[in-house]
Amino acid sequence: MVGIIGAGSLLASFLLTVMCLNQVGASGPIQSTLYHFMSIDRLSLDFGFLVDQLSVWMMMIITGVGFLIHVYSIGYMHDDEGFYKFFAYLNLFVFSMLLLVMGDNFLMLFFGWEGVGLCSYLLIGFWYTNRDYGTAARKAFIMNRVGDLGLLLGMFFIIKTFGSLAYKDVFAQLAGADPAMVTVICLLLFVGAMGKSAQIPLYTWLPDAMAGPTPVSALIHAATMVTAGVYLVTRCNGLFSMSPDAMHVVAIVGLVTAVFTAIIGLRQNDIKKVLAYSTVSQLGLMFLSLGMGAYVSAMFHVTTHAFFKALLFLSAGSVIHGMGGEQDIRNMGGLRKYMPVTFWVFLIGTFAISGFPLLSGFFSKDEIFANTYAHGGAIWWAMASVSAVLTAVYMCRLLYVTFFGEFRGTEEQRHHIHESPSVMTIPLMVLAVLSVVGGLLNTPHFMHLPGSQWMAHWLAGNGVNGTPIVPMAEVHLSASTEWSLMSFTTALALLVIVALYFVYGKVANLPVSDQKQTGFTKVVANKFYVDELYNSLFVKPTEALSKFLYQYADIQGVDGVVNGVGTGVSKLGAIFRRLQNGNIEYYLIGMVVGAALLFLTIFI
Amino acid sequence: MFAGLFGKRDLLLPVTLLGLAAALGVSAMSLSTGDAGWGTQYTSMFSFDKYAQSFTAITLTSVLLLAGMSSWGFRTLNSSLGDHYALILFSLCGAVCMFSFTNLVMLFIGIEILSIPLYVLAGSRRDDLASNEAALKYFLMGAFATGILLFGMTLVYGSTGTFNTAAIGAAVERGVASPGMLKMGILLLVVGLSFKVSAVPFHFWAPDVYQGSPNTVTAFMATAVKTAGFAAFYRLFSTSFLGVNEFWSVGIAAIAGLTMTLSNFTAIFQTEFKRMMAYSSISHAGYLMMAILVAGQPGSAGAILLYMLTYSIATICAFSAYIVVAEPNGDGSFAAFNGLSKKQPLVALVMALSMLSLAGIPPLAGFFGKYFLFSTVMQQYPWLVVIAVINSAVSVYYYLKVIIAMYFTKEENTYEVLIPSSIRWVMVAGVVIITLLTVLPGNIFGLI
Amino acid sequence: MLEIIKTVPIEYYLLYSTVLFCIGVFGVLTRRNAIIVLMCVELMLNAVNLLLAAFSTYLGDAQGQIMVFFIMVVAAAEAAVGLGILVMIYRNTKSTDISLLDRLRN
Amino acid sequence: MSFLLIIVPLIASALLLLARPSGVRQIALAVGVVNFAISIFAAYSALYDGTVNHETNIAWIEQAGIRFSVGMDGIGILMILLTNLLTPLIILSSQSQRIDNEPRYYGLVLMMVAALNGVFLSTDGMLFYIFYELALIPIYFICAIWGGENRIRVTLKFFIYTFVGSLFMLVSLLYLYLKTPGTHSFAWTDLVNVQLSTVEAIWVMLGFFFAFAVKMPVFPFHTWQPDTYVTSPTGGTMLLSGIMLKMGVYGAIRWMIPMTPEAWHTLTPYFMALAVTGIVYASIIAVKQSDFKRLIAYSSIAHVGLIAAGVMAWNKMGLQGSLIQMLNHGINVVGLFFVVDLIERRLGTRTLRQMGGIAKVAPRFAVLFMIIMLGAVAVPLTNGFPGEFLLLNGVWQYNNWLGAIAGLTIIFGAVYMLRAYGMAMFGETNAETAEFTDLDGRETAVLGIVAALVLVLGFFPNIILQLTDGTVNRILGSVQF
Repeated sequence: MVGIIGAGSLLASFLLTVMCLNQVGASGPIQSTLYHFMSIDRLSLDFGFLVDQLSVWMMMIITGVGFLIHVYSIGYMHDDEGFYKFFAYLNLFVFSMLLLVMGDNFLMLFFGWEGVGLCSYLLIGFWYTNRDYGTAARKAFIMNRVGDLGLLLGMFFIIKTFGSLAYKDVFAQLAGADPAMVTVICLLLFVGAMGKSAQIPLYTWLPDAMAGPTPVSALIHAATMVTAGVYLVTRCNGLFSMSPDAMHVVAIVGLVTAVFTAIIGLRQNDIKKVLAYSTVSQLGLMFLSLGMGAYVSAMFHVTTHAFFKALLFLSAGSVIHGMGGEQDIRNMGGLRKYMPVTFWVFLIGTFAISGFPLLSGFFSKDEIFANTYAHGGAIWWAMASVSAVLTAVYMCRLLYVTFFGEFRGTEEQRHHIHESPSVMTIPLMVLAVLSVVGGLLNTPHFMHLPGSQWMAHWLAGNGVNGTPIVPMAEVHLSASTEWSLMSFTTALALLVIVALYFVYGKVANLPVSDQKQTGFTKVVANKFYVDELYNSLFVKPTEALSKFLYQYADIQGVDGVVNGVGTGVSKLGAIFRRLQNGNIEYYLIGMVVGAALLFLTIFI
Repeated sequence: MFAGLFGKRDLLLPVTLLGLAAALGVSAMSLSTGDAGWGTQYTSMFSFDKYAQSFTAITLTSVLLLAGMSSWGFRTLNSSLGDHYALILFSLCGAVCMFSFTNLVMLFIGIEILSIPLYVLAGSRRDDLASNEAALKYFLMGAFATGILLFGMTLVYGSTGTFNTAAIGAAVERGVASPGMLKMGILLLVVGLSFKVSAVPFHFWAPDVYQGSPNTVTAFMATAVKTAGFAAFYRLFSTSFLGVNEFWSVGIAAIAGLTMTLSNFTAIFQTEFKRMMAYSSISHAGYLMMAILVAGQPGSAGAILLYMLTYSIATICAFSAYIVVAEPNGDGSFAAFNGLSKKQPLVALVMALSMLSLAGIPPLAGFFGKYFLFSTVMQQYPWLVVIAVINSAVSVYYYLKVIIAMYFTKEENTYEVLIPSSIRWVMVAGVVIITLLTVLPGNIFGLI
Repeated sequence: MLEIIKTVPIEYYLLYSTVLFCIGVFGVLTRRNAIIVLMCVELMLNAVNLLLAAFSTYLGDAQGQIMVFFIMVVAAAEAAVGLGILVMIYRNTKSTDISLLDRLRN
Repeated sequence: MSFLLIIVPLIASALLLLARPSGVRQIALAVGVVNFAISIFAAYSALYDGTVNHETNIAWIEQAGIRFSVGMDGIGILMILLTNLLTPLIILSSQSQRIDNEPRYYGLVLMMVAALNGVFLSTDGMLFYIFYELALIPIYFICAIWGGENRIRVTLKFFIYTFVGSLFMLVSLLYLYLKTPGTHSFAWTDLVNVQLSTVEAIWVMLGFFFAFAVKMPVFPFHTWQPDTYVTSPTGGTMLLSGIMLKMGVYGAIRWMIPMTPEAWHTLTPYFMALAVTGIVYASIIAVKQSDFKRLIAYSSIAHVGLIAAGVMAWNKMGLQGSLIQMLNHGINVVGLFFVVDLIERRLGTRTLRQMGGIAKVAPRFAVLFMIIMLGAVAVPLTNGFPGEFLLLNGVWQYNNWLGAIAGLTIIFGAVYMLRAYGMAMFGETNAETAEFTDLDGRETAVLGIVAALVLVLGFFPNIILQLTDGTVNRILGSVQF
C-alpha cells in the first residue's frame, strides 16, 4: 500500500510532466506564482514556478527515472521495517528536486537545493542504528553546506548586482552587468555546484553516501540530485558565458575530477563505491563540457547518465539483494548464471557508459569530446579521453569480476543467491532500453541519424525573456575531424572491453594485483588518502580547537577575567576590612588623619 | 513621655504611638496646607519650613514603625521601659531641631539632644559587654567629634560674626575678611557632620556601635539619626556655604567616593547580618554625600528626602525581620536565615523586598531613591555617579546573600521563627509603604 | 575691661585656643585611660569656649557668649552620661583602659 | 490593550504568590492563553505603517519626566506575539513535571511575563529600564530556587553581571535625559531627538551596548550564559533563551542605535567584529560539547551573535532578519530545551555519549525533534531560514568578508546540531535508552505546536515580515547618521 502510494504519486507527476512537456512544446514556458514568499523593499521573492524547456527536461528525468526507482524500491525495501518512512523520504526528495528545477528564481532553487541535501542526509542515514552511516550522512550534509554557503553568497552578489533573484530579471539585465562581478557570482555559484555535484575538492561525501539503500544511490546520488550542479550552471549559462575565467575554472575542476576519481575507481572493491567514483568522474566530464561552453552536451550527458547509471546502481542493488547484502566484488563472481536478467542489464549499462558504439553513452560522450577538442584543443581532448578509457577499464573490471569467473563467496551465500523479483527487474529492463536508445535524443548532425541535434534545438527554444534558454554550441569542426575523433575514442573503448575480458573475465580467480595491494595501487585503493587528509586538515583541528576554546579560552580566559573581577573586589574588601580593627585609638587617629587630609584641600 | 513614672507599663506604647501619630498628623497637615507653622515666631532659631516639615514627617513615620517594633524589641526590659521610650523621643526632639534650625546654636543643641540619649541607649544592655563597648566607643568618639564641630562653628562665627545661617550665607557670598579661618571652620564642620552621618574616614564608630547596640536602637540609629544628620548637613551647607562651594565640594566628593567604595567592599566580607547592615548604612551615607555636593540645585533636597524615606523604611523592615529571626535564637549570622522562606514566607518576603529595595533594584522604592539622587548629581559629577553605580552593583552581592539564605539554601536550621502580631503590623505597614513609594515616588520627591 | 582685652590681638587668642585644642586632641589620641580622654575632650571644649568668648568680645556680639553657656551646659550633661557609661564598664571589666575594648571589630 | 498585557499577568502573579490558591496550573495556563489572545487581537486590530498602536499614556513620576506610556508599533507587536506565544508553551511544558511550590513558580513566571511585556511595550526610557530590571528578579528566583547543581553561585553571577550591565544603560539613559530640552522627558521621541557630539555618543552607546551585550549575550560577555542555562530549570532556561535574551536585541534596535546614531560609524566595526567572532567562537565550542544543554546554550550564543550582527549592520535586510529571527529563534530554542528536558527526565542524563538509539524506541519524538532541529539548522522552508538568509545578507551588505565569515554559521550549525541529533537519536539503544518511552499527550502538544510553527513560519515568513516592515522603514528613516 505504502509502495503504491509512493510510486503512484510519482507516476502521476510523470504524466503531468508529460502534459507540461506538450504544453511547453506547443506554447512556450509556463509561469505561475503560488504565493508571495517574502519581500524586503524592492527585493520581492515569490514562491513561483517556471516550467520551460530546460526545467521540463529535468522534470522528465526526475519523475521518469524516479518512478522506475520507486517501483524497484517496492521490491528492494520490502522487508525493511522503515518501509513507510523510506517512501516518505523518497517522495520528499522528489518534491525538493522538482522545486529545485521548477523554481523561477534562485531562492526557490536554493530551497530545493537544501531540500535535496536534507533528504540525502535522511536517506544516507536511513539505517540509523549504524553509527557509521549516520556519520556518512552528516558528512554529506555538511560538505553540501559548504557548497551551499557559496551558493548563498553568490545569491547575495546577484541581489546586489541585479536587484532581484528571479531568473527573468537577472538574465534580462546581463548586458549591463559588471564583468568582474559576474565572475565573482559565477565562481560562487560554482562552489555551490561543486558541493552538490561532488567535484574536487568537495567530492568525498559521495562515495560515503553509498551507505544509504541502493535505490537512494541510484536516484539521488547518480541520476538526479548530483546533477543539480550541472543544471545550475546550464540555467545560468548566460552568466557563465560572460566570464571566460569562471568557465576556465569550471573546465579545469571538471577535468581534474574526471581523471582523478576515475583513477580511484580502478581499485575499489565495493560494487557501489566503484559506481560512486564513476559517478563523480562522469560528473567531472559534464563540468568539463560546461566549461567548454557545451551546455547542451552536458545536459545530454546528464540525461543518458541518468539512464545508465540508474540502471547500473539498480542492478548492483539487485546483486546485493540477491547476495543477501554482500557488496564486496571479491566475494562475488560468476553471477551470470544465477542472475541472468541482472547480468544482461548490467552488461548494457557497462557498455553504455564505456562508450560502446550507438549506445546512449557513446553519443553523449562523443559530443563532449568533440566540444572539448573544438574549444580546448588537443591536450584537453586527450586528457578527457584518458578519463573515458579509465571509465571503460573500471567498469569492465566490475562487470567481469562480478559476473564472470567462479563464485568466490561463502556456501551460505551461494544458496541464498537468487534472481530478483519482477517488480525489480522490470524497471531494470525499462532502463536498459532507455540506456540503449537514449542517445537518439541528440545524435550528432554529421551522422545524419534520426533525432539529429533534437535536444539542442529543444533547449534552444525561447525562454521567458524571449531569448534562447540554452544557445546552441557552435562547433566548427569538419565532419571528417569529428569522425576521426569519434573513431579513435570508440576504438580505445572497444579495445579496453576486449582486453579486460582476458584479464578478469576469463580467469577463475582474481589477479594477484587485485588481492594484494602495494605501492601506488595501495594509495589508489585508499583513495589517495584524501579522507585522511581532510580529516587531519579540517575535522581534527576543529575538534581540537573546540576543546581548546572551551577549556582555555572560555572557561579560563574570558570567564577567568570575569571571575577575576569578582575575586579582585573581594581581595580589596579583605584589605579594607583590616582598617576596622576594633581599637578606639586607631579609630580616633584615623579620624584625625582623615581630617588632616581634608585640610589639604585648602591648598588646592 | 513621662508615663513611665506612673508605672503604667501597658500604656506606654499606646501613648507613644498616639503622640507620634498626632505629631505626624500635624506635620502632614501643615505640609498639605502649606502653612509655615509656628516656626515664624522663632525665626532666629527655628524655621519650621517645608523642608523641616517633610523631614519631620518622614522621620516620624520611621519612628512610628520603630515604636511598633519596639513593643517586642524591648519586651525584656522592665523598669527602664519608660526611660527607653523617653530617650528615643528626646532624641527625636533633637532630630527635629536639626531639621529646622536657622542658627548654629540650635544645630549644636539639636545634635547634642539627639546624641546624648543615644549614648545611653547604645549601652542600655548593662550586662552585655558588647553593648558597653558600643556605648563607650560611641560616646568617646562622639564627644571628640562634637569638639571638632564646635571648633568649626567658632571659626565660622569668628569669620562671619554671626551664628544665623542665613546671615552666614550672606556674609560668605560677600566675602569675609579672613577666608582662611572660614575655610578651616567649614572643613571642621564637614568633619563633625561627617562623623554624625558616618562617612569615611569618620565612620569607624558605626559598624562597632551598630553591632553592639540593642537591635531596636541600631535600627533607630540607622534610620532616624542618619536622616537627621543628613538633613542638618544639607540644610547648613545649602543655606550657609554655597558661596564657596567649589572649595568644599572637592573634599565632599572625595569623602563620598571613599565612603561608598570602602563600605561596600568591606560589607562583602561580613557574616553577621547586623554588621552588614552597618556597612550598608555607611554606603548609603556615601551615596547621600553626593547630594550635599549639589546642595542648592533644584531637586537635591527632594532627592535626599525620598532617599532617606525609602532607605529608612527598608532598613526598619529588614530589622524587624531580623529581630524575629535572630533574637530568640541568639544567632545573627546569615545562616540563621536559611530556609526561612519555607518557615515564614511573610518574613522572608519582607526581608527580600527590603534587601532588593536597599540594593536599588527596580522597580522597588529604593531604586527611585537612587534614581532621583543620581539624576540630580549626574549633570555636575558624572564620574561620581559612575562610581556610585559600580558600587551599587557591588552592594547587590551582599544584599543577595540574605535572599540566597532564605530562598535558595537547601540545608535548614532548626530555629523556630514566630511573628508577634506587633511585628507583623510593622511589616505589613512597611510593605505597604514600600509599595506606595514604588508606585508613586514622585509625590515624596515633590514635597519640598 | 573691653579695652584691656582688646589690647591683645585676636590672633593671639586664636593661636592660643588652637594650641589648647590641639593639646586636647593630642591627649585624646595618646591616652588610654578613658577618664583622661574625657578630660582631654573637655579641654577641647574649653578651648572652643575661650575662643568664642574672645570672638564675641571683638565682634561686640553677645551670641558667642550665649553659645559658651550652651556649651558648658551640654558639656556637663555629656560628662555625666560619659561617666555613667564608664562606671558601667568599670563594673563589668574592672578597667578603664580604652584599648582593651576591641571585641567589636572587622 | 497594551496595559492589559502587563497588568493581567501581574495581578495573576500577585494572586498566585500571596493567596496561593488551588488550581494553580490551570490559572497560570489560562492567563497565558488569555494574554496570547489579547496579543493576537491587538496585532489584528493594529496598523502597520510604523505608528504606535493601543497607546496608554499616564502621568507617573512627573518630577522625573517619567510617564507610564506603553504602546506597540510593528516591532512591539512582534515581540509581544513572541512573548505571549511562548508563555503558554513554557507553562504547558513546565506542567509535564512535578515542581515544588507551584504557586510560587507560576507566580514568578507570570511576573516575568508581565515584565517582558512591559519591556517590549514601553515607549518611555525609564519605564523600559524599570521593566528591564524587573524581569531580572523573577528569573533569578526561578533559576536559583529550582535550579540544579551550583545554582547559587551561577545565578548570583548571572544576576550581578546583568545587573551591572544594565546599570551602565541607566547612566546612559540619564545622560540622554538630561540633554533633552526644556523640562526633561524620557519619552522615546524626545530622547531620539537629542543631538550628541560624537564623543558623547560613543560613551552613551557603550553604556547601552554593555547592558545589551551582556543580556544577549555577545562574545566576550557571554560566560554567564552557558552555566546559567545548564543550571536553570527548563522553564527558566526557556524564558531566558526564548524571550529574555531578545530584550537585549530589542533594546539595541529600539534604543541603542536610534539614540546614538552619531557613534554608529565609529563603534559598529568593533561591535560587528565581536558579534561575528562570537558566531564562530561559540559554534566551534559547540562542536565538541558533550552536555546537550550546554551545546544548545553555545549554539544560542552563535545564533544571537548573528542576530546582533544583523542589527548592528543597520540596514533593512539585517533588521528585518533580526526581527524575524528573534521570533523563530525563540520558538526553536524553546523546542530544543524542551527536548533536552524530556530526555533528561527519562534518562537522568544530559550527556550525549550516554544516549543513542532513541529514534528506534520513540519515533514520534524523533520526527518532532528532527523538525525542530532542522529549524535550528535553518534548512529552507523551516522557520530558521528566512531569518538567517536576511541576516547574512544584512551583514554581507555591511561588509562582504564579515558576511562570509558569519556565513560559516550555516556550516557549523549543521555540524553541531546534526552531531547532537545523531548521538542522541541514532545508533543502537543502550540499557537506558531502550526504556525510553515515547511522548505523552501534553509533551506531544508542546512539541507538536513548536514543530507546526517551525513549518508554518518556514513556508510563510512574509506574515511576520509584514508586521515589522512599516516600523523598520520608519526607524531607519528617522535615524540619520
